[in-house]
Amino acid sequence: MPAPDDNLLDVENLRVSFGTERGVAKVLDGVNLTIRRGEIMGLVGESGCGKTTLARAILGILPSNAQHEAGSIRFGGEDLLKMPHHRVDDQIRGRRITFIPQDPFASFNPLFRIGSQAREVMKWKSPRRPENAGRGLFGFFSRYPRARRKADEADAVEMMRTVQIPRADEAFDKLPHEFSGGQRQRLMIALALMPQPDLVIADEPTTALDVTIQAQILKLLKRLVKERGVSVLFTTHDLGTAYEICDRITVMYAGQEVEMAPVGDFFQRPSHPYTVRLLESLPKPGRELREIGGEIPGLIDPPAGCRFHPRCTHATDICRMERPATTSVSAAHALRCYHPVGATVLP
Amino acid sequence: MREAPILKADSLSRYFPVRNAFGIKTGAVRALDGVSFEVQPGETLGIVGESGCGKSTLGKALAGIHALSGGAIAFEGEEISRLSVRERRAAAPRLQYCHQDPGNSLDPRWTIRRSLEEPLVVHTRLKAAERVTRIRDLLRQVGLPQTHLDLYPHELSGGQQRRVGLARILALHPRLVVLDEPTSGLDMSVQATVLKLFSELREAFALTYLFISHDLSVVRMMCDRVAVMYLGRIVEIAPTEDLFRAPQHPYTQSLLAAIPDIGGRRVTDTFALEGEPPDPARLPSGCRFRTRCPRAVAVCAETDPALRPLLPNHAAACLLAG
Amino acid sequence: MSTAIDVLRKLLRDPAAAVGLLIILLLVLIAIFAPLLATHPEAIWDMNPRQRLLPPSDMYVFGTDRMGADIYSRILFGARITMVIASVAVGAALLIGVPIGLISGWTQNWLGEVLMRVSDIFLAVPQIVLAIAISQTLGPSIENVILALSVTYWPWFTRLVHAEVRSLKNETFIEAAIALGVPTWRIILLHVLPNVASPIIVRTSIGMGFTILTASALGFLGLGAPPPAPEWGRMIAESREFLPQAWWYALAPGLAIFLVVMGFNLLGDGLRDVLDPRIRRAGARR
Amino acid sequence: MRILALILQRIAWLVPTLAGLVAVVFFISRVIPADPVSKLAGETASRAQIELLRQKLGLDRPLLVQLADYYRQLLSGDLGTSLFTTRPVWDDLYARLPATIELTIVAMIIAVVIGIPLGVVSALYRNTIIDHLLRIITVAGLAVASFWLALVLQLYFAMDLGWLPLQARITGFPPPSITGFYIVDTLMEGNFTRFRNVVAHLTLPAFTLAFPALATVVRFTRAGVLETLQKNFVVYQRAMGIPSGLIVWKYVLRNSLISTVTQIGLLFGILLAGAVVIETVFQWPGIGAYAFEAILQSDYAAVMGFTVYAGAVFGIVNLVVDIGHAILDPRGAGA
Repeated sequence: MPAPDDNLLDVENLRVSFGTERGVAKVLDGVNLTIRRGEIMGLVGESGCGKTTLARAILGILPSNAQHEAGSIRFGGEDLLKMPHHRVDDQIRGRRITFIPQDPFASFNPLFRIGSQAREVMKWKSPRRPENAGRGLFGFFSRYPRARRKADEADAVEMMRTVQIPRADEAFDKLPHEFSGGQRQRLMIALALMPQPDLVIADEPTTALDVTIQAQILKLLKRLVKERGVSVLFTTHDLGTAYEICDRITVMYAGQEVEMAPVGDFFQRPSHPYTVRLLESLPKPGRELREIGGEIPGLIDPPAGCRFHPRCTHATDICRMERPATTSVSAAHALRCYHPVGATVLP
Repeated sequence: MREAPILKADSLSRYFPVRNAFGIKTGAVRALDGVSFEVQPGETLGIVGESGCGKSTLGKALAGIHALSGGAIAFEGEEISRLSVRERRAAAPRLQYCHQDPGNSLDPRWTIRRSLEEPLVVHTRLKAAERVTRIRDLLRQVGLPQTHLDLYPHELSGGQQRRVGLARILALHPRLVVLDEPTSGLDMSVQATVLKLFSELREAFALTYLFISHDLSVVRMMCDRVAVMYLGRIVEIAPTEDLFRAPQHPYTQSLLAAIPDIGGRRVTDTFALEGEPPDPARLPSGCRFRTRCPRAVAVCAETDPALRPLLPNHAAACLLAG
Repeated sequence: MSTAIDVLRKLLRDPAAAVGLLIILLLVLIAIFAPLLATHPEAIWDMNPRQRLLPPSDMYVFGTDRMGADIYSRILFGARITMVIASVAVGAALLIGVPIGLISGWTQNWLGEVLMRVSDIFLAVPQIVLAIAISQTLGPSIENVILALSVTYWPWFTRLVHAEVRSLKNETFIEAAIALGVPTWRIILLHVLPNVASPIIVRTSIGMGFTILTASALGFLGLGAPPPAPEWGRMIAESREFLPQAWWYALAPGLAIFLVVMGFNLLGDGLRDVLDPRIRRAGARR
Repeated sequence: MRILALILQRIAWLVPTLAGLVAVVFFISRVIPADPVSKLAGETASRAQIELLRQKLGLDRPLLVQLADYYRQLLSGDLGTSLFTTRPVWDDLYARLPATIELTIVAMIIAVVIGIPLGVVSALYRNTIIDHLLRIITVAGLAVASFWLALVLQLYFAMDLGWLPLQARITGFPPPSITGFYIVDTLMEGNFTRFRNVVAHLTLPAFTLAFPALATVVRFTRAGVLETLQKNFVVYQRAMGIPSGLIVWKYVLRNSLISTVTQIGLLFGILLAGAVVIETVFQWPGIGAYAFEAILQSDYAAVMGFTVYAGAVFGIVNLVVDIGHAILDPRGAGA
């Protein structure tokens, strides 16, 4: 059934913790996130802020020591956390929500040819696959009708051409290590788009690449998803990359989302003290570098209230006690701060 | 009037043999291929380039970790690339190398005190008490409390380990420090802290830096001059402002065009460079960049361009530039 | 940095490792105090034809053997032989293998290559085959068993240390020490050796167990300590002609070998978990 | 091409390694003992008899000459003559080879076919009861002396229960010799009574021999699977919703098998070592039992022949392992 509004994905008050040797790490602390149909949402934050955990929670592939404590992940109107596992496996993951990994070098199995890895994805996830197709024992002994396979393969070659793999028809017979990092990331984009998904989760897809390759890949990804109207959740720690590709940006700090704004607003009128300081720490000619000071807190015993308060020059008692609710700077610009910088908060 | 250079690299090269399945040499990867430059006392020279361009090999060759296949390195007027290991050691205190994360340069089984003492034990005749005084000074200068002396590296945070690693490098009061990708993999806020620390230490210890990085915005912030490398060669070298204002080599131009410019035009709309660097074992004839160069003409496939001065202090290796 | 006490505390937290440690401690105590603990210390060398092949009883807990000796007492004295053989053989293998491994791992020239090739020769056949060949030509005695075992076991240490040193050489802190101009001998002795100590310790523990198994097999084949000596492997060999009637004859020595080897293996596994440098280094970075 | 280069390389190393092995055993046996000849001649031999024997064996010449002679002998395929059977050592070994190969291969199959799935299960259910149970079994497998295990199994299954034969390869006449492997020969002959008899005889020795190897396979597979499960490509396939059974048993397993396969050479060493004692216990007419007899008889040429032979077999097995590795891992050694 279609969603009532134009939000494709609606994460609400998501709490996830990890059991570790030293204690329980509260990795996501009531996170909210929305993605509209056809938009690229940037999820920006430094390492350990929880952006990868959030991405994996949406995909439903958190490690076994992770625990959902509260919240919902509504996708197309349905809560993925309440959906039966086999339905998520069969109809959502890899089919309507696909994935582009951070490290294209390590994300292909080095021992299998590109063709067999691509065929595996299409066998289970191509749009031609009937919804009620079974999976057989452990996934073995499941039929892949010849006609569908041929059609899927033709699509795959076409998609590899689209992502500009040189000699796309030969790519199937090659091993992953025969491709450069940039080409492997192009292949990953092709694999992510082949099932014709509604949402692609791209987890730092350009971090491992050189600048010129990064520019090529960002350009390609942006063009393809815009042409197809696919939504993207794009996590990155690099504000420059976020500026390049995103329509809206959500900033996370230590497991909490702190600010969400359209890309123009975000860079022109940052309002959360953390966002402001983050932008100031970018090297820019003619400006003195400003450090944030202090270090990112541990998540096993995080600061109460707003987790940024120990490093925040604006912090007051209320910040140390209770996490601020979501307020709006403007219609599209949301914020979770008691003391926003240079802006009047609308109720 | 220019002073004598503190470091003079003259056609440095390092080749790795490529062998086939039978172990027979079929070619060579030229990780460094005739790289020459000078570093003036007190300046910071940036070396930028993408992965595989040879910048890291260059750093390790200067530090004596890798041997060279050819070329000469003169440090403070003294030839050091052909010295025996033992002789080379004499130069080590004045020419230091800093790994990507200097925190990792600490032996995990040694206390901070012992790690900091080691360079002094090896290179100086200081007495135990004098060594302790020197170590305490160093810790203060990198902004760490004295109480950390008897801890082990894993008991410190990553940032603190980094500071200890720097203190160890500075213990012998070097004149030149090779910084190898010092900000790679760091978060933005940490990067700002680290860059600031480097600037402060440069003032405090009157250091000369060779700053190797893939990040052009960081290089722009930190360096007086910049050398751009592509496939084992320097393709352009110029004062930072000149290079960023008027890059001469098409590769430098593409590199600059690939950096996101927040608030400006989007690279995803403007970026034009196609293709990827060729296999370093099978370089194209003539100019190495011609296979990707938007301006390449027939002559580029025939002549291998040398680095030639175009403007004062500004040289580029392109037949069409200038 | 984990001190010895730290390691011990972590070991005791792992039940399997704690059991292993306990078994080995017991073995050492038994080996030392065998004459005091044995019920018939005098009877292990003598013949008592009238008490031949008695089943276990209050008097002879594990029964008696073909000479009429108390098997329980012989097992206790056998612990001495086992401990001496294993610790001297492994100790000698350590002394030969570790320095060769350090040198061949560090120097990547012809010397290192030759040293590795020599150790490869010793690894070209299973240890027991070479040990059989050696001890057969030398004749059965404890000394010859020790010689055969140490001559065949050192390459395992060499190979281990060689591989560890090679990977350690790429570690940043070793590279940094080179760049800092630290003399090579200092790097090898003060940085490399302490950092390969953990895998050596683990290998030593597992090697003790392995060596005890091989030594007992040699004993079983008649190549160990000569007859009157209460060597466990030989006791099992002797029992064969009295099976199935004297079922107890083989039981106790077999169980003794099993328990001791298991002790060393459990301890080795536990040590690996506690000392593994990869786990520790990854932990240190966070 | 790559595999051919690999084979040539390995063979190029095998020859000097074997030569070195021979030299090691040769020198140890000729230099360390006070007087090998008087040992050979026996305690009652007179001085003149000893000297005569010494000359006859060529032991009065310089050591290096003797070694060179021995090499020359080996090159012409002559391992010497057994003092005990008075037949050429090579013929003895050749006649007994099929028995050992049959036993070892069956043991290897048991170890691999049971060990790999158990290792995967142990890794998948890490730190559960199943894993702990398997850990106990594998630790026991590596700690038990195989000759003792053999005796215990004989005592119980053969003597006490009488389910399986105590020893030997077959009761009654052997099948017509076609391949020398009784399992194959009885099947080719179509004699199922004899086939069952052969299998019954194989069961105890093969299981005894397989047990420590099985433990090793389980441990290596477990470690390999655990390591592979951490890899990014597993995360990727999970994120793309590939059925998890397929990820584990098709993709993860192949990656983990690469390290397991390299250990098969080691396994073979365990099996070959085990064969010496196990063949003795089960009266199995293979080369292990032959070596044991040779030891008892101080049959120098036979022991030496067995050593060289074991080295060669071990080298060939490692060659096969390398080829298998190259096939499993298409990236090539350099990648």
